[in-house]
Amino acid sequence: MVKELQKKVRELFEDKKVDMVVGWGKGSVPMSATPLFIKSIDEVDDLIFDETCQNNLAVYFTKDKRKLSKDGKKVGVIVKGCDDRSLVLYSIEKQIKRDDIVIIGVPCDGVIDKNKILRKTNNREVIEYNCDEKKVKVKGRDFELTLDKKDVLSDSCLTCSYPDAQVYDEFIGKARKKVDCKDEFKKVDDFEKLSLDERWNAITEEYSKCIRCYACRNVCPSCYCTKCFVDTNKPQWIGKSPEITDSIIFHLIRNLHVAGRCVECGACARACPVGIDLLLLNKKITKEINQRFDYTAGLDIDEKPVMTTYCENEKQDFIMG
Amino acid sequence: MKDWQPKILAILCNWCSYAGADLAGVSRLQYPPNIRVVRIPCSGRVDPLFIMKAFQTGYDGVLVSGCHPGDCHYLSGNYFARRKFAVLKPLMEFIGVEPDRLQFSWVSAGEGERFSKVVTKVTDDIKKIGPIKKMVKGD
Amino acid sequence: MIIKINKNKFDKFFKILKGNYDVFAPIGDGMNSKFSRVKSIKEINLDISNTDKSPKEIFFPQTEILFNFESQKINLNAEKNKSFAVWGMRPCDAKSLTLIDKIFGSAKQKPNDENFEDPYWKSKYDDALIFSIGCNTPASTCFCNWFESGPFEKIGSDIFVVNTDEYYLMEAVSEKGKVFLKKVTDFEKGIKKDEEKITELKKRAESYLKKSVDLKALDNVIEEIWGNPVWDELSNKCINCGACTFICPTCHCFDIQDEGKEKAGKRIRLWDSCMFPDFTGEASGHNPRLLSKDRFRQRFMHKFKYFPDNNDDYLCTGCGRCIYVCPVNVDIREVVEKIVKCES
Amino acid sequence: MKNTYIPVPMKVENIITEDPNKTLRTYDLSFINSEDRKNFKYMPGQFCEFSILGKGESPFGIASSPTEKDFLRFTVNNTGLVTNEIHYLRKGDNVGIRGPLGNWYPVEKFKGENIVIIGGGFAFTTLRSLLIYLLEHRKDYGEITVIYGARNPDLFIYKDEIAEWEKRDDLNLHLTIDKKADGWDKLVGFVPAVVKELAPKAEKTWCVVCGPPIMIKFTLPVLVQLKFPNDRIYTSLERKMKCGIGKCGRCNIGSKYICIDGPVFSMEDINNISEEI
Repeated sequence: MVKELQKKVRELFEDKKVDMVVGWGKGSVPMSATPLFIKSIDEVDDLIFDETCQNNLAVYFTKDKRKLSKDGKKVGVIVKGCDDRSLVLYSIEKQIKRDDIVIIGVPCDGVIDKNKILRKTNNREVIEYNCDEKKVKVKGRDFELTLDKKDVLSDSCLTCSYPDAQVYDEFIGKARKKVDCKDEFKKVDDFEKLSLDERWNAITEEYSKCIRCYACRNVCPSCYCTKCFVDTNKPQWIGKSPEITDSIIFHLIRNLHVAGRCVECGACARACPVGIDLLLLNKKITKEINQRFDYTAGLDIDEKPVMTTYCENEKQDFIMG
Repeated sequence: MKDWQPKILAILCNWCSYAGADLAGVSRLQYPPNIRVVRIPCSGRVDPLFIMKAFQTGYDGVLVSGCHPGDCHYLSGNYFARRKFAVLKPLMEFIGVEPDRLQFSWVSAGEGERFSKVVTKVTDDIKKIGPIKKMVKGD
Repeated sequence: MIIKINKNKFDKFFKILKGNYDVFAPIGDGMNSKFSRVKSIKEINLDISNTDKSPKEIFFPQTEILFNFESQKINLNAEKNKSFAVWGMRPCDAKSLTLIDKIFGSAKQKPNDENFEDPYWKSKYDDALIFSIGCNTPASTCFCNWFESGPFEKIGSDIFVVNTDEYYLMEAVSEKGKVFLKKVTDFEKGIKKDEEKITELKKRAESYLKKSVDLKALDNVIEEIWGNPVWDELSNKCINCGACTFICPTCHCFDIQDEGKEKAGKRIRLWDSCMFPDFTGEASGHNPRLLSKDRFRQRFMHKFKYFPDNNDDYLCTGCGRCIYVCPVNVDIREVVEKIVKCES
Repeated sequence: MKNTYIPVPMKVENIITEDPNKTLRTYDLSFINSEDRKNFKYMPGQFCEFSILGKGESPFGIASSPTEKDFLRFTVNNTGLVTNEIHYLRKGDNVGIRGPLGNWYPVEKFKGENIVIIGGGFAFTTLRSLLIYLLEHRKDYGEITVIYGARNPDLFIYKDEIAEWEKRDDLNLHLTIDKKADGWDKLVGFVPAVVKELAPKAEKTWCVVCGPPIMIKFTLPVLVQLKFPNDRIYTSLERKMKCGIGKCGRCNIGSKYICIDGPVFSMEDINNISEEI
């Protein structure tokens, strides 16, 4: 598959259809890949795609990285299903011109969550890592483990209904349409069954870990305000220290800002250096939006995002009668 | 504890609910004195941040009130607001904040009586839950 | 002289320590391991290699109250803490504290050459008793050997501990350490064989590390590197989150903020990061480090040029935390290697 | 142990509004404790952290001269959180300052020689301090030339004092505005151009430049053209600051920290910094 991908990218360069391609290369430590900016045909050999390619590359088309796609340059980008949805979102929100970007889809079977593997190894360092369709083999200095791949896949991938790109220019192989995902909201449903206080305690415990490094915000493709509300000081909405209520408010508002725009790539949760389960709240919002408005973000390039539109006769059970 | 009175932030839209509150006042209708009113141009202007900030600074409850659907002075502000609340309300409940602490209502300029009823209900609801403990920033 | 503490008697040793000090030790496993105040040895994770969060937060917490105020009256917290003891710090972390100490500790300071002391740092760090543990199995991300240091480095440590299968072998490094070890009676003394064991472990540990990059070559290049286009290439993938700076044991930049209301509140000092645009953004809207590239460059130049210029040491100890925490795999070793390759 | 983070209590003695838009105000502060006043020794060019409890701190150059014993003067432009709060201050209010911080114009070196002071806009604050100091020790120095530019006549600060200075015959004062304005009979033109035209002699002369970055950027080459040696040109730089004591790590340009290595730098120092200013 990687060979095919490289071949395709090489062709695109040869046919002058792209000036640059954003993809993934091998990372410097086991179980990691790193974003790669390919500017010439000689660099194509460094391109990889596997279950370690966890970054959402769409993020390089906004924020102060947007320079990458400027100057009439044609930029190719290699995408998983979720990354593609981000690009669709960007087209809808006029962050990119669809015509300036060549979307190259790759078939995705989910990406691994490094932290899940480290939890299995008791935080002992992994030096060698191998993965086939079902199993993940990891080796450290004094241990060897074989894990089921589905146990170490990122949470976002376990509940993914659109593993492959739906809107693309090229696809390596055959793109799947929607796949069935039975327990998409199981975690949310389970959490809802807890009592109010149990929920609050669980949330405060989880979010008290936050160190406010904003890795979640910065890797998030949907978070691209030029000035984030936490960075303003006139007025200064929330404190900058990792005080629990400030942290919770930061995350809630971030969740709400990406409500109906979150493509559930899970990049935030994987980027979190302290391992907060950031997806839970996103998933809850997605559930509400799915059920109430029957909307999924980043699928239809012509549909307005759910929060920027309305129906006159919507259900309004949450409003006092 | 017996004497505890809840402090409630009422965010009212300028064109309907604020006028409704005014009407309740001039009609000499009685309602609990627990609300502190913030007047805003439209319920669509309500940023969830305002609500969280209110809880963080110790308000026991928040009431947001705007024009009835279809009556918005700016035509569609309250429709967008409704979508926002449709997500916000379950989210706050999801993280464990008592659902009754955050309430929404539509009150028009002519509904002074309805306004007094809404405030009475919200105040009663919050009295039942007691003082806010979650979301409040300590010293 | 080496004191030998059998691991099954560690409890007894811990009691002596706790009698004299407020004890910090690594806790937690999996994600989010860190140094924290501990009451008993049950809480301590003795097997942990490098903690996810660095121990700088013991002495330089993420949020620290400078003072409280009420109306116009400033109140300082005058309470004297019990001195801290830190068990189980890695040698690289112990060294990193000596680097931060160059900033916050006593130093002649420009422009007047007056002596500057940071009371908040000094009140904690100066009296602290630091037990650093020799690193038996350095990770593949470790590169302490780049900085004329190694897995058994003793700089910054008061008592150096070697972890063998059965024993903790302790050796006093500083005067403070000597004084404390005198209090620890009733334990075995080390013999020649133990010293041999230490040498053996040290040798083995060092063999795990990869070959060091020639930092002298870096010093030659870095003078002229500021305007080099290599920074564009290096910073392309950086997304400017602050993860690397917050888990770094040597990053010490901070912000000062007031919290509370005008009538009563507190002035706090909190970690800040050169990765954030807000770090240098001025009220007028001007920002001298506007682009991702500018901020990326600042972090590496601070570590490998600016700090060395002012303090004669690199602001990095090779702990490798930033390598595995970076969401886009920016590897500080690769950055240095690529800079070295830039012939000016 | 001295705690450098604690501000010294001060009282607002006098407030002057400098421009019709009321965005520039000058504050004269006095020490509340006489002990603090005794310990506070400063030179022209240094700055202080102005502290408003509950809002934060902001650095400002000291506009008064050490020869003016009764007060400390700051001129504040309303732009951010703290400066906005400062503009709410009234006479008699309590504030705090930390300082003096940073280095100063090398007035000792200037002795016996000529001095050219070039300023722009409301950055004239520390230049006022310098000028007052020089005038107070007038006989120690040679010719003094001041070139002061502002966008329009309203934006000059210390207008009353300027009127006084204009009357003096031991001081060459040149005022200039960017564009022609009604009732303005003095120079018109940007500061760099005016400097070029006036062409002050470089022999035995020191030059001090302070103003907005863009003005500094274009004035320095003019001075080089006029054959001022690099080590005789001084300027004062600015960056966002928090601690003011070289610790918080944000105000550096290359390995120099504005707050302790500066804010006053010679052209020579600046050329030695690898980073662009």
